[in-house]
Amino acid sequence: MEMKILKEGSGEIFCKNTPSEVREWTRKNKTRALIDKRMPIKEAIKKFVHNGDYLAIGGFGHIRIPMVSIYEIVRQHIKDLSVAGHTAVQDIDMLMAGGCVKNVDIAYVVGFELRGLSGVQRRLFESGEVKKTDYTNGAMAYRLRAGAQGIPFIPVKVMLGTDTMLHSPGKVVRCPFTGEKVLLLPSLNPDVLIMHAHRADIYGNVQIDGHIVKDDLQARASKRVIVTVEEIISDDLIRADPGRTIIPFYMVDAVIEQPWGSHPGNMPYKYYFDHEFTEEYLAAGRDKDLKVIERWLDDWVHSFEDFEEYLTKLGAKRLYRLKDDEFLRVKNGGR
Amino acid sequence: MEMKILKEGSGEIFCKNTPSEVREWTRKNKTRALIDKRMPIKEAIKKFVHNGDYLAIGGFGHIRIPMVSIYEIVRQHIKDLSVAGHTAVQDIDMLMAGGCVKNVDIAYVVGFELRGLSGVQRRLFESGEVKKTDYTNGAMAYRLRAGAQGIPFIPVKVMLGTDTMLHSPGKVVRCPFTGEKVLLLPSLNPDVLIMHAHRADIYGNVQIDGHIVKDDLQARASKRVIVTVEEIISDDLIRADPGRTIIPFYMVDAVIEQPWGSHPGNMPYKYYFDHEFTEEYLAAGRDKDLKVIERWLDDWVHSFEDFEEYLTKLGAKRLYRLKDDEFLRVKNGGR
Amino acid sequence: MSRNYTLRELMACVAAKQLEDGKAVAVGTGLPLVATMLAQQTHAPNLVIIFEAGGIAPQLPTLPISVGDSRTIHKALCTTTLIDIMDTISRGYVDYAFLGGAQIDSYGNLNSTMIGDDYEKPKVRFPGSGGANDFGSLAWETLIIMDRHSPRRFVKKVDFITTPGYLYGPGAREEEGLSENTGPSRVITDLCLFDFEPESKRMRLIACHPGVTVEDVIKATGFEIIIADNVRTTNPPTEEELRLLHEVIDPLGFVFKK
Amino acid sequence: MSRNYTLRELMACVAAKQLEDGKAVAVGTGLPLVATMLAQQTHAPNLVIIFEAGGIAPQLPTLPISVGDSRTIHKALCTTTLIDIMDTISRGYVDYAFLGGAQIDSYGNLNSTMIGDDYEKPKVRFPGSGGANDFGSLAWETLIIMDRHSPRRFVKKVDFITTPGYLYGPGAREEEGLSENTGPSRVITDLCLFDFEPESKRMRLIACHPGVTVEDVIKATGFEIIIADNVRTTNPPTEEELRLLHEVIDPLGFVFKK
Repeated sequence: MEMKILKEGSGEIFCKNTPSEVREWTRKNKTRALIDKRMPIKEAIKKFVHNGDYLAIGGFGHIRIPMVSIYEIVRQHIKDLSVAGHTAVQDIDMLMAGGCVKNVDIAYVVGFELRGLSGVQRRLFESGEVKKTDYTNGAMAYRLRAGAQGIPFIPVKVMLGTDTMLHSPGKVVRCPFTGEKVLLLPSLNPDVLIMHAHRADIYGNVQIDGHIVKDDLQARASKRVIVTVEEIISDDLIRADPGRTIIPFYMVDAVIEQPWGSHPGNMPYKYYFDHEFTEEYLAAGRDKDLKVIERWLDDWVHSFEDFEEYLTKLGAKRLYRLKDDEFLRVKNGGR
Repeated sequence: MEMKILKEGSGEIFCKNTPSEVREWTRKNKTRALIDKRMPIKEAIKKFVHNGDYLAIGGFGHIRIPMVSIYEIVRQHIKDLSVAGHTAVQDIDMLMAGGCVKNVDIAYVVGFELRGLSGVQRRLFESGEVKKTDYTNGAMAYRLRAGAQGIPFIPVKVMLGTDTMLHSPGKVVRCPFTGEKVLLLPSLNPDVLIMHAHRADIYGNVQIDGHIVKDDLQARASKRVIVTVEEIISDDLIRADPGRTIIPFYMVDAVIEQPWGSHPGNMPYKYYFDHEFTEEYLAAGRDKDLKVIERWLDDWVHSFEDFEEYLTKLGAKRLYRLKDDEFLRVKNGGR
Repeated sequence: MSRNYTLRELMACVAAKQLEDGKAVAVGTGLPLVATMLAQQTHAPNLVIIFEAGGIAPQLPTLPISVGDSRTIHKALCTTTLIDIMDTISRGYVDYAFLGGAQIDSYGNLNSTMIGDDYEKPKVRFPGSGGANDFGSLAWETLIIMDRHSPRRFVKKVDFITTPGYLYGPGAREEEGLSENTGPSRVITDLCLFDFEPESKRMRLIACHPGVTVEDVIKATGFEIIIADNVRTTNPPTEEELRLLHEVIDPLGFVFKK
Repeated sequence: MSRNYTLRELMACVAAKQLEDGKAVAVGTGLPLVATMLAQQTHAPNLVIIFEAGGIAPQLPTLPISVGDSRTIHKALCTTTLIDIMDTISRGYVDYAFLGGAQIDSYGNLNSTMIGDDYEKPKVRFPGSGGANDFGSLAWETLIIMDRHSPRRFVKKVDFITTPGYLYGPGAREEEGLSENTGPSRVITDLCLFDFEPESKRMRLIACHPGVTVEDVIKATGFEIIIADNVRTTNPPTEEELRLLHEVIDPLGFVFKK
């Protein structure tokens, strides 16, 4: 008996890691001991993000995104990244503007939802300068689940019959139990995940408030994990409510405390979008004169030593307004 | 190109539901509206558990088990159940003693861990009276995950090379991406799940404290879901902390408030095992004279109208001692 | 012709009426979400809204500007993961998905990936599927909203099938492995309302907006459309609907620019 | 011969020494858990304990009587699901699994399913795999504890391979699709300590307990064993180890009956 491959897509698999290799790598390279994993973001990015890596990004494109890590990757001129464009918005746009990206697995990119399309990404994708393979948000999540489970492929019931499938690496077979057609997708084990969470202890036990989106799966599938948090808390607090631990410590390589670390993104229950900031950034990226976006990057990324300087430039008043927005308060009502 | 089936097990698939049928069934039979789902346990079991059903059970064999539902199934003499023996201890033992079970998917049964083997189950399995197919705890969980995802099979990297595999329905193939061998298992969509949780609102938004074990997956995979809880809380409290909702309302068919509903099991953060109760029960089941276990069932199940009478017979003092045990208090220290 | 409403407002009202009370809808943001919120404020208070990023049944205080932003989990009954939402749709719990796109063909196939014929160097690169293909593959009914109804958007053949409609005709979805009894059910445009003819699975005109003729629709559509026996005229928005749209749902004017 | 300790106590102490500090161990209850707790109390304070029901790195107040009971999540760093634990082992995070069984063969294959040759009507039906096959398939090293060392339990061919050891020899695990560089590393019995000879993947005697001879082990074993060049004698439990076992780890005498 056999399962015939009835149809298959032509999409390139950008992430070459197999679950077997990743498991072997994990054994040799990751400690299971409870050790203090705090370090400056500069060091974490230098140590754990390398040219040519396959990068996964936490949050949802402009919600709970690890902007402090994104800025640092741009600042360090890391090159030739492949990126999981698994709803990637402000995060991937900045990386592409900064010249860090070579390949993208696309589920959702280019768009800023209601704010329209990105000039930077259109330019790079339409010229073919950045390569791509198409998937869906569900498909990418299922690939990560396979990676987290340590299996090399997973059957799905999406993408079937479409060009999305034909531009993916998926293969259509019949289920050996029911006879129905399913699509097989290769698992995904990124080299490194950058993510931003509400809090963690120094060992890397991570809590997230609200929707998890895909950070749990990405942490489980990835080789290395860099977690920036709004706040570091004591492990006593973690132990008092262990059901809140979305990611256990042994998956995490670096913990960095950075309040406002998702700006200009929306950090649920903390601060809302900095709408004007993103509109200005988008406008710069849409300018036909490429110097405009370069100047923007100089002003907001390269000229700073670190994220503190960025926050200082934004100013406390502006940041606190984003808290008001988050909590639906009348603007400046009580201040 | 093809994926050849290299080896396959001979185990029977007891649950005949396919994800496609179950999805169709869900569309027609389950409401998505927020409606009050409270009802007496008697009615819930009558309405949602039928002779011949495939039954999944929440918790972990003697931890957070839905004993109030188990007792009611025995009381109503429901017959010919197939049961997911996915670490099943006190729960399945009572059902088998009560004559309710025909087939079992075995991952872990017969044993009461440190307390030794069950006389009831040994008798029924060794005589061949109850049929079985062997799996592992991981394998059963993966089958449920496939059922929850709505795909008909899932690849796993366990059971390979063993007799456990040969007595399952698994099929060995090579991954079309990496060439490595994996085992394909059929998905599992139980007819009905009975589970016990810490709390829920009247709509069936369920919270569990501590480890979830497999209740989340089982609820997602099953057609019907009966949830008994220690406490019903307002939906305002659910909405205040939505990350705590392990199972959303539309998966749930019945909500029953029943404090102590897991007795003699251990309800984490509420009460510990009633060790003596289980030892007495086990001794009755091990007696060669089958009248002994029948008498036990008469005394503790059939003679009661409902669970309240059972609790009354146990008495408050005994129950409160189990709270002391749970919290590691010195016995009767302050009372 | 003078009207006291815009076409986008009309589309929102027409779209809202497609949603039955007590059902579940998976929705992005923009006009589809406005329509969903309007349905909840009018005839469908018990409509369950599900967001792909993980928000289930929130009490939306105002229009979210992203399908994952804080508003989508405001006083939600459950916050979970993207994959859990996909699984939920796959398991049959979601009645409606609400989608749009850059191009659509007569079978309701949607393109939100690219314009052009060279995948490597498209004329315009759009976002891609996001969750659209997942929703359109797995949800029971797909409702489609397309503004700027024109032959450039309503085309014989889309440049790229991002999300499956009825693909190439009756039985095609099932043949390709998609779940049975699924597919697009309505297309709401700024000119009219389509359903799909059961036999051919092709788009069928069932109502024109006030002031729009069947001829207008034919001219604006790049493929041959089926015309129902009785083409109705859609109801214009009521005063109350307009009030809800502007005062309650989109007070900041994100969708209905002020 | 008079000793101030029991063989079970000795086994716990010998087993504890197999666990390196800073590693992760997936463990059931009973003697393996006692050994793990002892390791944590002595040379391996930074040993991470993981329970299959979902408890990660608890501060165990006393010996749990089930692998899922409240004690296994007492002040844990994370409480999660069974499948998440299986995934974690599969991803390579778990160094040791601790198993036992009713029968074992020279390749370390374990039987915890049945005695007899008729699957439908076994002489004795045991619990089955539980998580044992998963652990033994996925963890890097499998440590096995077998008490009542006798030819009935150490057999040429187990009645049922529940959990894979080295199956039928070198390369067999990989041939069948199991992950590379995995398999049983130690067998601790009430007579002795085995490892597995790298070339043949067969059990090899490396140490006898005090008072036990190589001949005793040979007699008690139903298959031919390989004997290491230097068979050591295991260290008897220290006073401190015995105190920890009885006062701290198992004060209620669940494993060490009083």
